[in-house]
Order: sequence, then C-alpha cells, then structure tokens
Amino acid sequence: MTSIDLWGGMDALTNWLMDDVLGALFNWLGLHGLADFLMSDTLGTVIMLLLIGIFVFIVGFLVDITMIWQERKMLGRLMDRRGTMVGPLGYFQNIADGLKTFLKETIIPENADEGVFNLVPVLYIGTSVLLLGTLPLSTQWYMSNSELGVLLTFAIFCIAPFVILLGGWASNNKYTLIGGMRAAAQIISYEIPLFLAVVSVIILTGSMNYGDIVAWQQANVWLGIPLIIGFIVFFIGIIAEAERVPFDLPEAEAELVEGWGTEYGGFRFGLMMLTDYFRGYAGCAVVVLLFLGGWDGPGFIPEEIWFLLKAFIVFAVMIWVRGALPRVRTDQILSIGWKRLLPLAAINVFIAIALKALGVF
Amino acid sequence: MAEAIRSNKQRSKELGLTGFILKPLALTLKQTLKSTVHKPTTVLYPWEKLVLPDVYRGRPGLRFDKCIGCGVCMRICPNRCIDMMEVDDLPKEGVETPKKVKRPRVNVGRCMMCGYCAEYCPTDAMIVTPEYELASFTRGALIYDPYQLQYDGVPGNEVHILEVLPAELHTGAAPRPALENKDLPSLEDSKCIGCTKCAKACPVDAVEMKEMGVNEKGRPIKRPVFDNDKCVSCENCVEVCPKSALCMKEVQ
Amino acid sequence: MTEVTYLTDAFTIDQVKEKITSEFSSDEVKILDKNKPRRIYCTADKDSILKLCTFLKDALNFEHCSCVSGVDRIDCFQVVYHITSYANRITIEIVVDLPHDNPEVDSITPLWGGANWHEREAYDMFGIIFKNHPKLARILLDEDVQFFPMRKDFKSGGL
Amino acid sequence: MAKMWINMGPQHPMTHGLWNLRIEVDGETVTNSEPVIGYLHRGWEKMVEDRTYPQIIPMADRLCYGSSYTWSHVYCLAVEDLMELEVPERAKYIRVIADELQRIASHLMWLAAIGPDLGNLTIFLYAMRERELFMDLFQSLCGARMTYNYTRIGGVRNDTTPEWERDLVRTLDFFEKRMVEYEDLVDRNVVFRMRMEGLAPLSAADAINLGVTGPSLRGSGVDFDVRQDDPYEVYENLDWHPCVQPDCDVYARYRVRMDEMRMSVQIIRDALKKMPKGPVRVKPPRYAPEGTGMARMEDPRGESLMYVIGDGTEKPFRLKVRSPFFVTLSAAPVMVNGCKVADVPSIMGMIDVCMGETDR
Repeated sequence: MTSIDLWGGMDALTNWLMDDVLGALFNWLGLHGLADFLMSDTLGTVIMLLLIGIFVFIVGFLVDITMIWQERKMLGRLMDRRGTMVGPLGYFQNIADGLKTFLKETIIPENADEGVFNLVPVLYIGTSVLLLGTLPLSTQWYMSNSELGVLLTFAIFCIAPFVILLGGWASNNKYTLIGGMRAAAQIISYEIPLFLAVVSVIILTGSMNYGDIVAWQQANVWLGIPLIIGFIVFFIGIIAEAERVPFDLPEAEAELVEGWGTEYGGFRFGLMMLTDYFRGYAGCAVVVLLFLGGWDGPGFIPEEIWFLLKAFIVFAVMIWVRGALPRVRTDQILSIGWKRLLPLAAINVFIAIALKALGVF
Repeated sequence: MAEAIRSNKQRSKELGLTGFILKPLALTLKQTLKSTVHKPTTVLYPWEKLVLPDVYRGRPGLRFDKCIGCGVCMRICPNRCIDMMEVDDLPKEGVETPKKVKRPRVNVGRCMMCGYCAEYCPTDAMIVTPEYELASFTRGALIYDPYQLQYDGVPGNEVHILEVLPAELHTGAAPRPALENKDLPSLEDSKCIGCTKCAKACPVDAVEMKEMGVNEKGRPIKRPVFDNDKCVSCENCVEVCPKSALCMKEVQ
Repeated sequence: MTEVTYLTDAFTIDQVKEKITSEFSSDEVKILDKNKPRRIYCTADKDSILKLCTFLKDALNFEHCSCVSGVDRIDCFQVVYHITSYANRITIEIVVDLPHDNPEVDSITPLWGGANWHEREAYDMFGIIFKNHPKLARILLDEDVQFFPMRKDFKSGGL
Repeated sequence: MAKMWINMGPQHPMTHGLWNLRIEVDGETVTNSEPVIGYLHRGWEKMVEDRTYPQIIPMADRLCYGSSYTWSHVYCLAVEDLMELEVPERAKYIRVIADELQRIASHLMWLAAIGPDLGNLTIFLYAMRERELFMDLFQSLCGARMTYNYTRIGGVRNDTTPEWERDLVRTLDFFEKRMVEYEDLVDRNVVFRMRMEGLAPLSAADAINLGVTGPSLRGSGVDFDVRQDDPYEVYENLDWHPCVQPDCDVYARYRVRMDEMRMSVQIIRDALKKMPKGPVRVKPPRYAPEGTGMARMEDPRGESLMYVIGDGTEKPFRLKVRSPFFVTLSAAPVMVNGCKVADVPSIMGMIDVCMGETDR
C-alpha cells in the first residue's frame, strides 16, 4: 500500500529550506541571531504546517475544478448534448468561466444589511474550504488526523445553512428571504438520519478517527456492504447536505430565480458556485471514507488515487441523480426526512448493534 | 387542499417495482452511454450547418433581368418593407449608357420572410433564397438595394401557386398557375379623359391608346385598349389613373 | 371523480329558437334567418340582454361564454356575444347595439366567469361600460391612459 | 410571518413570456394572487384593420408563436365563413394534418417547458430534440420553421410531395417510440408525480363557468372538444376520440396532453390514408361581402375563435380574436390560491403559457 508521505516530505522540505538555504545565507551575512531563530524547531513546524495546508488546498482545488468539468460534461452527455467545449475535452471551460466572474461587477443591493451581506460569502466559502482540512486522502496525506475526525467534519458541514439564512436575510430581496428560510427548514429534515447512519459506522469500527475506520474496513469488509441501508440513507442525506438537485431548495431556480444567492454578483458569485462543488466533493469524500473503504484497494496504485477514483465515481452517481430527478417541495423533503429516512436509519443502527453484539465483526 | 386519495394508492400501483426512480435512472444511463459512444445529436452551428430544402424561405432574392419593375411586390408586402428604386440597368454589351429602370429595394431588417413577394411576382423575378444569416453592424446595411438583392437560385426557389376557380371546383378542372385566372383592368368609359397616363405606366406595354372618333373640338378621342394575354394585373394603371376610371374586374 | 359528461337534456336548434321566440317579444330579441349548422344568430335589445343570458344559462343550459367582443360601427357601438352550449352543441351569436355617446350594458360576468376579462378588454379598447362588473378596469393598457385605441376615430398612426 | 406580495414578475424563469403573477405569500403558502398582463400588447387588432385579407395571414401566424399554424388556420376559416367560400377536399385534409402536427409540436414545447419549472433539465432537451423533427417536416412542407404562412383563404399554399408523406410516416413511427421515453422519465418518476398530483384541483363546474377550455377542461373530466362537438374541416369522417381524465388535478392536465399527442399521431395516419387527390387551392374573391364571419377551432391550448366583420372593401372592418390562454389565465387565481410557492411554476407550466395570443 504505497502512499505519498506528505508529513515526512514537508518536514524534509522545511528543514532544507530553513537550515540549508536561509540559515546558511544569514550566517554567511553574519546575522547569526536571525539565522538561529530561523533554524529553530518552533518556526519549522509552523512553516511545515503552512506548506501542508497549501498543498492540501491545491489538491482539493484541482479535484474540485475537475468535478465541475465532470458534472458539466456528463450532464451534457446525459441530456444528449455536448457539454463544455473550450480546451481539450472542454476542461478549460471552468477557467474561462472563472475569469468571466472575475470581471463582473460586484453589486450590493441598496438598503441591504452591508456588514452581514459582505460577511456571508466569507463564512460560507471559509467553512467549506475548512472541510478539506479534516478529510485525509490516505494514511500519510492529511491535514489533521484528529481522534474526532468524523465529528469535526459534520460540525463544519452544519455551519453553512445558518450562513445561508443570514445571506438570505441580508440581501433584502423577497426571493432570497424565502431561500434562506428553506435552508433552515431543510437542515432539520435530513441531519438526524445522517448522523444515525454515522453512528452505526462508529458502533462497528469503534473510533471516530478516519484512519482507524479505514483500517478497520481494510481488515474486515467495506462497511457499505453490511450497512447497505445506512449507506443509502447517508447518500441521500449527503445530497441534501450538499444541496444538489433533488433537494436543492435554497437555490431553486424555477421559483426563486437563484435562491439565496440572487443578489450576489461578480467574483463572490463565482466563488460561491465553486463552493457548492467543494461541499459536493467533501460529501463524496465522507461517503467514500465511511462506507466504501476509503483508500483501500489493490496495492499497485497509490492510495490517494484509489480514494479520488472512488470519490469521482460517487460524484458521477450524484450527477446521474441530478439528471433524472426534479426538485422536491419543502414540505415533501420534511416528510421524506422524517417518515422515510429516519425509520431506515434506526433499523440500520439496530443492524449495527446486532452485528457488534453477535461478534460477527 | 386534500391530497387526492386516488393518487397515493394508485401511484404506487402504477409505478410498481421498477417505478419509484429506477425507470428514469435507467433511461438517462442508456442515453448517456448512447451519446458518449456516438456523438450527441446537437449540431455545432457555426462549424456544422443544417441542410435546408429548396423550399426554405430565407431573405427574398431578385433576378435582375427577369424583373419588369411592376411594383406588385411593393403592394403585397404586409410589412411594407419593399419600395421601387430607380437604378441603372445591368451593363449589356453594345449599350454604353445603361437606361434607368425601376427595381425593388427590400429592407431585410423589417422583412418577416413570408414569401408573398415571390408568390405574387408575375415573372418569377422575386424568389425566396435559403440565406438566413443576415446580421450586419448597422441598420442601414440591412436595406438591400437591387444589386445586393440579386440571387440566381435554383428552380426550387421560385414559388408557384396552382389554383382553381371557385366555380369549377367540382368540375374536376386541373389546377392552373395563379396568373392564368388573373383579375383584369376594366374601363369605365364615362370617366376616362384619354390622358394616356395608364399607357405610360404599364410595365409590359399591354395598354394601347386607340382613337375612337373625334370630339366636338376636333381633337381625336383616345381610349385605352387592354391586351389581356400581355397584362400581368399589376394595377399600375388603376393607381395612376387621375379620374379612377379603371378598376380590377374579378374573374369568378 | 366520475367522468362528468354534460349531455343531459340536449335541445335541437329549432327547439331553442322557438323557446326563445316564445319567451321574448320580437322587439326584445329578434332571431335572424341566417342559418348555418350548429349556429343561431340573433340581435337583442340593450336592456333585455341580461334577461336573455340568464334564460339561456338556466333553461337552455348554455354553459360557456366563448367570447364578448366590442365593435365600433362609427354611428353606434356594438357588443357581440358568442355563447356556447356543450349539451346542445350550439353557439348563439347575440349582437347588441349601444348608443355612441354613452355605451352602457349589463355585465354577464355574474353568470359566466369566463366573460370577465373579455368585458374588461372591451372597456379597455372601446370604453364600453359594463354595469355591476366585479372589477371593470383596464387590462391591456396602463390604468392612467385616457384614450380608447380601438375606436375608429383613433387614428392608427398614434395620438 | 407577515403576509407579503411577491412579484413572480415579468422577467421570471417561470413565466415563459412577459406577464406578472403577483402572489400574496404567508410563509410558503399562497393566500391571494392576481395576474397582470399587457406587457406584449402590440395593437394587433388595430393593425389588422389596415391590411388586406391575404396580408393578415402571416400576421395571424405571429399571434401565438408556439402554435402559429392553428391561428392562421382559424383566421382563414373565419374569412371563408364570411365569404361563403368552399375549400377543396384535399386542402381540408392537408389542413387537418398540419393542425395535428402543430399540436404535437406545441405540446412538445409545453413538455419542454415543464422540465425546468420542476427542476429537471433533461426533459427539456429530449422534448426539444423531438420538436426539431416536426419543425423539419414543416420546413420541407412550407418553407419556414415556426411561422409558416402556409394556409391561404380558400385552401393551402402548395401540395404535399410524396417524399414529404414518406418522411411524415417515418417521423410518426419514430416519435411513438420516443413517447415511451418521456413516459418513463416523467410518469414513472415518483418525484415528478409528487410534484404534480393532488395540486390545484379545478372542479368541472368551476372550469366550465370560468371559461377554461382545452386540455385544462378535459383534465377536469368534461368531455368537450371543438373538433368533436363543433367539427370543422374533415374531423367528422376521421376516427378519433378526445382524451379526457376524470380527476381534476395538475397531473390529469399533464396526462391529457400526453394522450393528445398520441391521438394526433392516430389522426394524421388516418387522414393520410383518406386524403383524396385534387386541387389544393381556390382563388379567393378580392372583396369580402358585407356581413360577419365566425370560426372556432381546437387550439393546443383550448378553444380559439375569430370573429370577422367585412364591409365590402378588401380590408376587414373588425377582427376579434378569442385567445384560449387569455381566459384560462383569468381562472389562474382559483388554481393558485392555497398552494405552495414551489407549486406555482408547476401549475402555471401545466396551462401552457403563450403571451402572444393573450396580449395581442
């Protein structure tokens, strides 16, 4: 099971950078005090963590861009039309669109709540990018490998709906207000079945750390097989969490024009569209980590590639569902969440307990 | 509003097992595979273009030599975007100074491409062309003068209307082109003052002034006589007559 | 919900005509002798139109008001009603003449909701007032427009 | 939450045209609504009084660009009624075939429109792809793709060619197979069904009184179809029956239109078999007699009616157009009040908006 040793590599890089390059330079210049400070361990770890963060974000950003391209291309083929066309296989369309949103003017609607209006994109984009930090790609490639990884991910996931509610209220537009209200209403419906599914995983694997969960799955069986009901409930919950079509009520184009993001223009809107896909990617990553055995796969391919391959396949299923189903109504999503998903999640927990009690795993 | 009771029970029965969401998923998957294996059905417009039938009505086109300048197309155009224009005739060998002729000028910006000018043109000079890419930078450029309007075209571009007279509908008569049962000008003798304006206005010289004896002042009385085969019923004479002595007699 | 077919007791054209002539005197409603399949043509007096319509709706089950059109006949205004009966499969065309200075007639919206917007459009275009119409206001033009465009004296070139 | 008025206004993804549905919203449920029209008013009826009878035909095409053929057809019927002109038999059959082709194309445009209203773009692409087939048929028949200018007073512009009839039969067979695909995508899709069933019930009595006609009326169980109850052209000797759905909700109106597409295919096949040889056009008189002419027709949206008054000249004195959507829209508040904001697009989508004929 080969994998890229991110921490070791970064450690070596910072040491080389700090000691051999800068340290030697300043020693040669005769500024020994500064050189000692540079070569000290504390600054080393800070720089290392910074570099790791940059690397993890760059990989997350590239995967996110590829997912946008995958969605537009696959959705095009699904609807019997050609998807994006700029560049080889249409890959550079996203860059073209990104630049376009650069050049658009960012408008603040008059008598909108200025402060909150400007704060909402920062919070929404910030928390969504924060998600990438909590999700490991392989045993070595991670930002934070905390003991409560799963809990941290879902805590960060749940900040966004409240930010959407704030955004809906701040932009002083009737449509966005309704969009914000829907985001708040929607969160109640699918959060509980989602967490019950996660609980069933933790019951079996015994720990909340992603590394341990995947290790357990490598040792025994992929959790998607015994807990198939939990897998389906979790998948539906994640579609609602990432606000993708069957449940994308806060951003419903047909009746609310653009939902809560109507008043945002220019680069803010571009970044917010990007963030939807960050959340989509994070959702797929969690599904892969908890139910599809994370980076578990035959050895000749590095673990990260296995992980990304599975994430793209899960995202393809999400696109497929988006192509086939229309949007659900607000009261219907509540009824689905409470009447359909919750009982299934409960059954799934019983199965998990039964499996644990009978000592099958 | 009460959810229709029928719908829940009947819906699950109608949907059956494969219903729920499996059928739409199966369909979209089949379509995805089909349009990735062989190309999707969209036509990449600027690079690939649809093949247009000859009958296709794009902008009107003019065959300069066939046109007799009668102005029927100007009168019939619903949007009034055609007007006649004095232009030099096409250069022919043996003629140095081309003479002035009246040819139609079409404001293609206002034209709704209904094909009436081609339909009512007696000499098939106005035809429908399959050209539809008429974008231009200024609105003035959309006004095509007769030279720009020229288009030789294939026989399919001409519009021929075959019709039958109401009287002989049930006699099984073969449909004839519109020109054969055309309305002809008829003269009201009392109003005519013999001013020969209609003879000058007729584009095909189907009107000839004939002396009908002498009036009391000794000057000859002239009355127009119409040659019905040459006439193309373009109503120039009816319009130009100062005393409105002429009117079109309908063929029933 | 069973399928609702409205073919209750269908009348033929002659029965309808003779019922109308028996009910209304000739100066109130006059049936013209122009006859076409499934069509009845008649003219009605200004005051008796509401009575005629209620009679049509209740007694002769004319359920659907197809169209109410205003006409400016230069010397007088006209309102032409086309009323259809699903059961008898007949359409009746009633022409009502109104004086040119104050064109007023009773509205038939209380009978058929379908005529509501037609009457508002006739008011909007010709200025024909329909008495006790639920909301007689302009429908196609702005509220504060003063002229009535479809009148013959309103030149088509604009004001 | 306090009640507030929302403008589902002139520019809105739901309206498919320029009109404004002002709805009063309490939370998510709509308590009151009021349609506002007139944004696309061109003074069509005033323009018509300044043009001769043949010149009005291309203008009648532009009344409702979704189903333009049926409008020029009802205009020609009205003028023929005024002039007492008899149309050759073959022209009647060609007109019926073109009518039903236009009905399928218009219903496909409607099917394409309800997709994005309910949130799924796939149905839009599929329906538009099929509509191209019918537009190609019209293009090879009369030379244009949307506004055909194909009927004339006294018949049709040109005869059908044998190749065209062969293409027509081939297209119909292909279209039948594709209809099964739409049913899979929409009818067998529980989310679509949830969004459409039990919504905006319009009882038969309300529908009749409010003047609603066409598929919306037949969705409420009333068996009224102008082609059957007031047959024009040759609908008597073609074997077909109107499609009626008993329960009065949005799903019933959807079902009626889908069945009507299949019924139109059956009508076209039958008409093609029974079409006689012969002339297709009669020379119309130039001056219409004094008098009135009225014609009614089953437009894809309902009963369309034209009332023309001739005064002996070559221009009509008055031409009144009864547009089916104009009246169905006046019944919109009855349907929309009480439903959710998310339902308004699916209700409005189901009555097939066309603003050209409403505002004239």
